[in-house]
Amino acid sequence: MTALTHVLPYLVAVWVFLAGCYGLATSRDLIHAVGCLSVCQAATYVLLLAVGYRDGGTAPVFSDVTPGSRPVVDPVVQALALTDVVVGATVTALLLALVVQVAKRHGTVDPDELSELRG
Amino acid sequence: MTETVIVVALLLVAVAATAAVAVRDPVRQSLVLAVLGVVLAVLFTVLQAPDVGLSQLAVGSALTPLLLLLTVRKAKRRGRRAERGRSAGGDGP
Amino acid sequence: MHHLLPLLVAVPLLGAALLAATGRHLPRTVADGAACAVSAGSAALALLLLAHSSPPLTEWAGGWEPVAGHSVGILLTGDGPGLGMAALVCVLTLAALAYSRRSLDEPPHGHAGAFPALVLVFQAGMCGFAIAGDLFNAFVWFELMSVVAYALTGHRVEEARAVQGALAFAVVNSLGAYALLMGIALLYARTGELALARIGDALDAHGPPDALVLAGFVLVLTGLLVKAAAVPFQFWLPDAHAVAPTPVCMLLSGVMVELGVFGVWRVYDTVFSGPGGLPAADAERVLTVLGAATAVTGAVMCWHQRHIKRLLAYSTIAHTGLFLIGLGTLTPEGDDGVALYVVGHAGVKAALFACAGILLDRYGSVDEHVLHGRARPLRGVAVMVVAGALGLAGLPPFGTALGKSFAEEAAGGPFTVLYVLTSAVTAAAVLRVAARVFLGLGPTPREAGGEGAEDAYETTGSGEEPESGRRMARVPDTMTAVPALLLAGALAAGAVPGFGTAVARAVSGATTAGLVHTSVHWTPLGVGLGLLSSLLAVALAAVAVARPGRLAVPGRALPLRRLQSGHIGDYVAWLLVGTTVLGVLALPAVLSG
Amino acid sequence: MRLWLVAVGGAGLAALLVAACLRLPGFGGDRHPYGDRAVEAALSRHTANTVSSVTFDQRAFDTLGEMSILFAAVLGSVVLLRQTRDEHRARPEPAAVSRPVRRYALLVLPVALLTGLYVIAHGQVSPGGGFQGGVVAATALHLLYLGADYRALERLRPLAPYEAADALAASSYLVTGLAALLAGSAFLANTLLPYGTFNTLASAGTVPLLNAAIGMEVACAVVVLLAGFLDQAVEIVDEGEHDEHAEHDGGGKTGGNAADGGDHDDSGKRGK
Repeated sequence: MTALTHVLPYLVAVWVFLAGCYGLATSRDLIHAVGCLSVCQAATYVLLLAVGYRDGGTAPVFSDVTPGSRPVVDPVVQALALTDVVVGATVTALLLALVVQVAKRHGTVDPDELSELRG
Repeated sequence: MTETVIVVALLLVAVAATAAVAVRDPVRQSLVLAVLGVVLAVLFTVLQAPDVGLSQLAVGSALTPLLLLLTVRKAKRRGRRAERGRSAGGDGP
Repeated sequence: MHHLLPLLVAVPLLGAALLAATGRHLPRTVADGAACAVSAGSAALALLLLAHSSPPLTEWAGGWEPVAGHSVGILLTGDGPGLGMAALVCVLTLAALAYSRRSLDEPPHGHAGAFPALVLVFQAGMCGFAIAGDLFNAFVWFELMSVVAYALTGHRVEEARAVQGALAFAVVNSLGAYALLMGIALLYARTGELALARIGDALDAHGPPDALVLAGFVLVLTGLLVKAAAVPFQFWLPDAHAVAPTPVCMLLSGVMVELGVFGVWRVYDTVFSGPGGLPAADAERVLTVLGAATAVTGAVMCWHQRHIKRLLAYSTIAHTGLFLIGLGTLTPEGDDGVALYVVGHAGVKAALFACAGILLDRYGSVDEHVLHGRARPLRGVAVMVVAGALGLAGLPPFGTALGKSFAEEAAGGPFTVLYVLTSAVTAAAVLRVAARVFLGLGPTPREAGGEGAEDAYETTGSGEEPESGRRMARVPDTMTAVPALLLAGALAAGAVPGFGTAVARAVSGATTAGLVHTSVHWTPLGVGLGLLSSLLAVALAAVAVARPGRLAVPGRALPLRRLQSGHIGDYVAWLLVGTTVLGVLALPAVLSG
Repeated sequence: MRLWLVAVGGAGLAALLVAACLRLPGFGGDRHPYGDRAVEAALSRHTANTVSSVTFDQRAFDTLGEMSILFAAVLGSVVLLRQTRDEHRARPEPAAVSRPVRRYALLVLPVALLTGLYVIAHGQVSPGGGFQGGVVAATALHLLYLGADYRALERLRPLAPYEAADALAASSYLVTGLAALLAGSAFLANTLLPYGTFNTLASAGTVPLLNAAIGMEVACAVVVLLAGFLDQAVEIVDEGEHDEHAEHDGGGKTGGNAADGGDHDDSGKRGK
């Protein structure tokens, strides 16, 4: 492997995270902002799985691989990411439920027009 | 070989994520997010994480965009009265 | 005994699940009563475990006891501070549930069990976080308490402000949680472990800190400090606290924010305090600088509020800053002081929020100007607000005073001045409110509204709907009994001899394995400083009430107020700046290493 | 002002993270102490899918927390999306669905549902498990919306039982954990059942039980969540909304190309 591919996955995760943050900070639409937040979340999965990868490794499932015959990638990070993917979606749903109510009560989803809580 | 696939998948993820942020219209964004979900699922599978890939495929490409679209539908319907007379904030056809 | 540790989480969760399953068919009183019973049961369990927490209890969830020093399971740590926080959480949840029985509006049809169930899940999340000994597990409970808190904050969906505040809270805290998860991933990449103590060991084995350790530290701390509402991560807090239902405010301000501080202490102490972590000087710089900025910002903003709940929210920020400074001393005395301060503060602040809730339910407003002189009949509440304010100021023998005196002695020098001033200003703001609202002192403030830039950056307290759905003709007894008991608890924390020493022993049992015993008792200097800040508070409040024009110079604090723009994009931008500030403050650790 | 802050903060964070990335062990490295121990522990408990072993056995306490987040998010969304006093329901009229669409949907529905259940059931053996299968099964149910219409979906999906089942699934996970504690072991210890034969459905002790509880929890949770949003988008109206059957954006514009076809409903389907 070249030097670049040694860090590329991490750099991609960082890029995705920062892109999501940028989108969140400059968003003109709360629904779009929630979408950006889920982009940030995706970055954490990429980082976790990249950390757990092992060259030449196979999936840590021994239904058709004899244990010990091949190296396997780290199952722990996969378990962490797997549960978080589903849970992240429900958290997104909760945020969207709040956005729905904001749209109802304020008549807009543009954060620039929400000016009640100040000072 | 595997290495090339991983690099390509990673670059696709980076591009899709950037697009998902850059697309400002929430309807189009949710479609880009669906694409991002699929690309992520592919990446996870080549990273030998089929469990996570499956999860991501179900959630990222179906559930999240669907929720976003439903929210857009509700919000736009609601907001229309307020926005009448103005150009409909960036999501006009 | 240690097998019972997971029950602190399991019991409230089971109660919540059963409540949610049957909530449709239960009358409200039964649902509320059941929730109170579950909460009281877990409080008893927490206190029982706390009594047995020396030496610290450890439990491997799932029975995965370590083999040859390594385990694949999750470690739960039942030491003094952890179980102490858990007990505080349980007691305060019980208080909030008891208070909410009469204060909240009839729940929507078919959702009688939803609110108490959510509160119980909240309790479970906070208890889980308090006893977590595993970094990812801590993240899970952290996320759980955040998610429930968003839902509870936005509970009154009819109110425009409530949903907006809840959304800001949710976005900022979610982003903080993702930063925390990134930090966990980085630390896992370096060490290959998730248990806190193991990560610490592995970092030490790797050698002096480098950029990776720094990034891990910054990201993990970002998540925790967002929760603790340290400057510049604090913007979500006033927005959320001003709009959440009162019982939720009691929990948010009383323990959830403090759990962020606790998390900082736990993570620094077990992961980053070794030679492979962050040198003490750098950690000290990070915590004290942020703490001082937080205390000053909180105090200034607190003084300039007229929305009573928002005012209390800012005073929480100010006190969080004081906690961070105390921790930043990295001495056992500082830790003991902060632990006691947190206990006292929880009682006082929850009681004050409960009183604000009574005002809202009785008069339909929490605006200092609108309520001017209107609350004269509520004598009991007036006494409690004044007592709470003096508790904030640190008047002996409140628990806050004893804790504060220890923390400020440990911090020393200019920080002592900061401690005195911050607590005096926040207390003075509350006293000012009490004088105007309950006694009708001072000139009647003119109605503000539409007068230029100053008013545009002010959140008034009018236009809030009473949480009970209608204005109450008289205040139910439970609603006054709860704050009274909380205040009595805060008083007892300082007045009961031996309580302070017991807290100190619980803390030192965790940090120094019980080797160093500090005995916590009143010192002449501590009493003097406590009296000084109380006097200062009374004087400030008196001047503010008698001569409103003299102290209310709006222009000076305006730049600070403009920052609190209510705009989610701004809050996220400040979060990014905050990570950079954290990185810069901790940078010398890497450069010198 | 905000852009400046973002620029400063973003640049600082980027510098920090990139510096950290350069210090990370190279991608694909061979050092995974926890991972190696986890694989060993999984094999010792006859769990072919190591990830399931980590999720439902070794770190089952984490999963308890994740499940609670799910539970709380659903409960919270139900509370947040409730019908408030100033709103009323508008019954959507049944609408005609073209025959190929209906056939396709009704054909795919059982297949997708079965796939979901299969994925849940084989969690301890092959990739999959409660989290993934639950989402698949719940989303499959919403094909009904595509194939028939909203009212058919509502008839097949009375919400109350799903909400109750969601809570009961959470309780059963907890009760399984408590049973181990009562049996004299630790909370959530996998000691109740025999570990069975490696690579069969009845292997891995309590893992299949917890897996099933999670599958049910996730499926019910997703159904309830989608129902809440569909209700808001289709049924609940307040004074501020007018029936805009003639307007074509939002749902209407994207109806045809939504990724999974679940949200095909557009204004044509709504009555006045």
